[in-house]
Amino acid sequence: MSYIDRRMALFAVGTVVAATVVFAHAPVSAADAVRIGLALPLSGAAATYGQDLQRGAEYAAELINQRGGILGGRKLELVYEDEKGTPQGGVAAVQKLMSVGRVKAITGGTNSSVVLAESSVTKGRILQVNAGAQADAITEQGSPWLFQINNTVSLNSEAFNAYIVKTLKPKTVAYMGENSEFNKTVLEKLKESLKAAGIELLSASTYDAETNDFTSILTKIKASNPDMLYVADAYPARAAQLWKQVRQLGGFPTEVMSPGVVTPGMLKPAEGAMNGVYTGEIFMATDPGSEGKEFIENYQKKFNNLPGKGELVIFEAINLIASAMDKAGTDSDYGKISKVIREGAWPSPRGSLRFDEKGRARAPYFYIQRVDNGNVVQVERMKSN
Amino acid sequence: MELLAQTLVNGLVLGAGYAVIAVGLTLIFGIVGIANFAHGAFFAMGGYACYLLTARGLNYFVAVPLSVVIVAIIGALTEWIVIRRSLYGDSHHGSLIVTFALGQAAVAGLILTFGPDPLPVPSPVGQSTLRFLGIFVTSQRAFIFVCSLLVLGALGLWLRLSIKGQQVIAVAQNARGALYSGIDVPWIRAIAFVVGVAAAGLAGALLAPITTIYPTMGNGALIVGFTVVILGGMGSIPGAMLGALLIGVANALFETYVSVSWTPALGWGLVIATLLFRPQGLLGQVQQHRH
Amino acid sequence: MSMALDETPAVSARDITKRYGGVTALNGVSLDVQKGEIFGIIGPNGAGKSTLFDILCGITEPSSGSIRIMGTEMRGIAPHLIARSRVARTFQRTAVFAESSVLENLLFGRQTSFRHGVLGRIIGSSTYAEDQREFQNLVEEVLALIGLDGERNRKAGVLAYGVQRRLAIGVALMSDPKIMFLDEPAAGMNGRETADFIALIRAIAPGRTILIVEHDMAVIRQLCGRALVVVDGKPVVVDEPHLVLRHPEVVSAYLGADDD
Amino acid sequence: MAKFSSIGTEMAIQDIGTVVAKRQTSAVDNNASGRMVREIIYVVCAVAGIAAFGFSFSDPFVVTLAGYTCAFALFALSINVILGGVGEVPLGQCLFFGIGSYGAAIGMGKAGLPFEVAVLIGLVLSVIWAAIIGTITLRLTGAYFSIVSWGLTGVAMVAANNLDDLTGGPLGLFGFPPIGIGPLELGDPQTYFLMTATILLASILFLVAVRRSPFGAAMESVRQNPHLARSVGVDVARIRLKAFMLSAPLAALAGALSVPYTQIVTPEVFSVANTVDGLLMVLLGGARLVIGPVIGAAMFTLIPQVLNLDPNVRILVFSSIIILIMMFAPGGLHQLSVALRERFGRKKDVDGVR
Repeated sequence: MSYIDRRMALFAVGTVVAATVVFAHAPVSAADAVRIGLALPLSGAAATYGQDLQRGAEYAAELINQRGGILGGRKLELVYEDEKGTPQGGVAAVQKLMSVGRVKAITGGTNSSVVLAESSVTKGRILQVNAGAQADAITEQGSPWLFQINNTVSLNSEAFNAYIVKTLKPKTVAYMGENSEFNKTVLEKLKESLKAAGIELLSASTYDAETNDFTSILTKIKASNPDMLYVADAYPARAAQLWKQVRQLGGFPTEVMSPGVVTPGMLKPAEGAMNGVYTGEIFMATDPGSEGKEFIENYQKKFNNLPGKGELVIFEAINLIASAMDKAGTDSDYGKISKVIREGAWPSPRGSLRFDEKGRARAPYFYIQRVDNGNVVQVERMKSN
Repeated sequence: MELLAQTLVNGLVLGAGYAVIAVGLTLIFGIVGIANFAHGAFFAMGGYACYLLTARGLNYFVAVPLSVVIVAIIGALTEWIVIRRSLYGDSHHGSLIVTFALGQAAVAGLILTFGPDPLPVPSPVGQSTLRFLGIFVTSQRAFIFVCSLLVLGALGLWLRLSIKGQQVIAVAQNARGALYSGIDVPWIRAIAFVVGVAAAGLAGALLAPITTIYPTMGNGALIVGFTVVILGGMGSIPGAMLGALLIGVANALFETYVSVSWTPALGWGLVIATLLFRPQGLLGQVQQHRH
Repeated sequence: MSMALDETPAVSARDITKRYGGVTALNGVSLDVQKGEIFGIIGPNGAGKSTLFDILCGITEPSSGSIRIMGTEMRGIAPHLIARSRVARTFQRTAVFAESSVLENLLFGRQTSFRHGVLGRIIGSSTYAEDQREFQNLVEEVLALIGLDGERNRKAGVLAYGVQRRLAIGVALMSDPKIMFLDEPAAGMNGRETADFIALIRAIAPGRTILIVEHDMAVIRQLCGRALVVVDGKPVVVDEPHLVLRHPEVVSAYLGADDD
Repeated sequence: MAKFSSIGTEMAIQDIGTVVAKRQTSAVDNNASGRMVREIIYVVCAVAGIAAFGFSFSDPFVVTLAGYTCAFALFALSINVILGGVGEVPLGQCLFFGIGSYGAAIGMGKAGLPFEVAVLIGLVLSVIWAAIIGTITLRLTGAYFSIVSWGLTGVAMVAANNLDDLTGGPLGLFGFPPIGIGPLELGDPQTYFLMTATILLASILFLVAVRRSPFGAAMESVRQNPHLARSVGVDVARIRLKAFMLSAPLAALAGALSVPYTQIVTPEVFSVANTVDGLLMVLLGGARLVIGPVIGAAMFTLIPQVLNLDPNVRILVFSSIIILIMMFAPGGLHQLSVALRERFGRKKDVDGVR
């Protein structure tokens, strides 16, 4: 091999060695601490979500450790790994957390594809609590040590659609939404509920992520003039754009947005175009129930702004892991921990959470909201089941 | 009937926007002889320049021309520092890789500076719409349509009437011949490149209020640009305009009457058809494999 | 052009015309080159000599006119097929495969007559061995001819310009061509190199027909039996070089063209 | 005979990037045999290295990552068949990567075929598509080929998003039965690494053989100078097409081998980001060497892991490096070394002449 090539080969080998060395000697502080691994998108497109979750997790761990930790005084230690918002990243992150980070449980999760990839690694090997990702598929196969904090898409849709057919009572509906992993479920659920209530779905238009001009779609929908427009899009700026274009066309009698996606980041760029739009959510920081008050106040004191849903669900995830381990009296007998989780009822800022056999928690309350000059206001607080 | 008319209007307005992007692309291909994969990045820069200026409280109508100037300057620097070296280097595909890498780097840079999330660009004519005989066009789109026509017209006149324009055409037709007849070909190429990317920047600034701006906004523009350019004929400016209108209308019709989700595939369907039955494009000359 | 009617000419073109858009690069050029002849094509820069060459060996399609090589019509036949019918061509620029060694260049010149494939190469089949043997003999012969025996492992790109020119001829020779098109083969050679080159052409001439586009009149005078003059894409005169060069139009054309 | 074989080796050695310009022909014979020996030694070392790494490291994270790197290096190799082989830029190569992934996923998940059969189907499909796309685009200028193949990956992504029944839609395909080839269980990190690494090594050796064959010579001549190649009888368009059809199954294989690692196949496999990564690997390692892309892949995967780079920083840095390389050393880092050696060599000649 020529001089330079040999150098490059050596360099490559060198990096391998360096890498392994780095991984092998990962710092182990507080040997007795219970290490919990968080695979979060700390870089890439979803980095902002990752930072929200990190804040929420830190807060939860801090409170628990103030209370003296778990399992007789053992502190919680959070270990972060960047999952970069891609399945490959997720797999690498989880494996690194398990083998190098030597964590006792895995949590995190914002993107369903990523969590699905991760769950294939954790399945049968470690406890995983998916805080944010919503796809039903994640818990569909029902892996025994996998739990879900946030409502799945279908749970959200069922709650919200009930309100549509019982209260809003449109005669005809037109649907439009991004062709995304969970909008498919949203659309299926919508079809079911409307069919059951004898409401006609005039058209369902899905567009891909690159779309930002909705004139043609809206022109078409406008021509069929429905009582209600149902929009499903989780992407703040694009949704804002979409609603502006709806306004420019004069709008529709009733307008709703798929539940769980309306955020300040969407309302601000919409510049008032979303006023009057109905939506639903599992939690309302501006109007929490009695259970949430304390959490909200303390959180506001500490960070002087309201917690988002991301902060909330990861907060609940960390608490669930900690108190379940504490109650089960073990940090590694996952069969036992999982059994405890399934049997117990777990207090949270949203009220007490219960997990079904698939490991899903159903939000204790579901909030119907309407956008009113740039902010969401509560229309109704529905108790689940 | 009204739906059809409305759809056609939407398509034409859409196409006018595409035309500005595609003309820049085809100009660069025809004169400089490279497929500029960084075109989308310059489109995005136009958008972001406009955002920064309007965020400083500048009026949108002032911000647009300024954004174009900014993009033109960036383009000039790029040409001077990178393009001519990589283009006149001995590797024929160098320019392609370099522009591609430039585009990737620029997008990554935008993400790192402005974050991945889209940002709104307010337009003074924001919400208002114009209506005539039941057909409506939002004021911003009307503005885009007019601007495109003006710019393309001006470009056409420049090429026809000015001396530089004539030289550009000469280089496009036969670079060596132009060189023999004493035209400063590298200089002409530089001009063509700058004009081309400036056009992309203009398109970005014009569309920003409609689409909001985000780092990868250029990808869509680049894809549309290439489909239009191949359809119209690489290097042919009239071809680019024709292709833009065709694809604009085709997309609108397809979205309204067939399927929204498959629309992105439509352009490439047209391209494949073109390459099969008329490889030189609608108004282009035959391209032989030369290096 | 009415010599040797009994024989079909090696190369014969009938009023070739080529237009690019508005520009007419070639206008009604005809020529007949007899087997075994060394035929020159001269004219000032941009007169269309190279275009004519490209058309004669099929790289460019003429707007009108016909080309026959060894009596068969060549229009519409792919250039690589023409090349395989033992017609070779060298280029003005990019004369050799600069990144490869002299031997590799000659190998590239021979490649299309190899019969072994990837598998044959891996298992070292008998056809592979044959191909090797043939190539081996030919390569030594050619190396001797072009006088690059000692340079066989040098990279072509680093060779002196004149040497590259000789290598280019060597690459062409590897397919043992019957007809050779040499596009300004002596361009940029110094006196000594030019002399060597002329000797080389004389050495390979027997049994071949050679067409040369050349600026250097000395080369044309010493090598060619006849020469065609092209000015502004139009044929001016075909005759023996020394006569051609006295032709008034040629003189004026050259005086006009030499200041570029 | 002996002399000739030296030519074969001469080319081969250049493939492996170790052309040492010889000065006298007398040196040829022993050099040749010497090189043969050295090459065999390289292969033996490679095998030993793979085995050593595969068996000594048990840490699943490191080992699977290494395995995935091998799979992706295979993808880089396929890109280099086009880029370093015939000098075109395959911006749409992730199309075949995706076809391989989806082929494996659909074959296993939907059709319940064994992994190897599913992979095989994927490879065949990739070749067919390469034939179609190549025939349409490769007779035109390089730009057309790059643009259209790139554009078609977008179409593939739309298709993957919308053909739910086949592709599982936006969420993709997941929840596969345990993936294995015969008795070998690819779920096990070490097996996975040994499998991918072996396939990678085999592919490298195959590509070396290809480069030494007449087809390899044809590709090289087309890359260096299509005009001249045509004038010596090479059917340029056909060679380009064949190279493209050779590269496609390699990419598909890489895609299929990445499935046991990612455990999910989403429309994102068609994202241009994949192609970009592959291209950067090739250009970093040097397009002129067969092993260049592998070196590139190692650097490209491990450096970010060690430094924990933000993907955007990574793209920014590596793209800039590429631009510099293309501006000053289009042949990649390898070209620099060659350039150095030549400068050194040329001096010698001058002295020799005087």
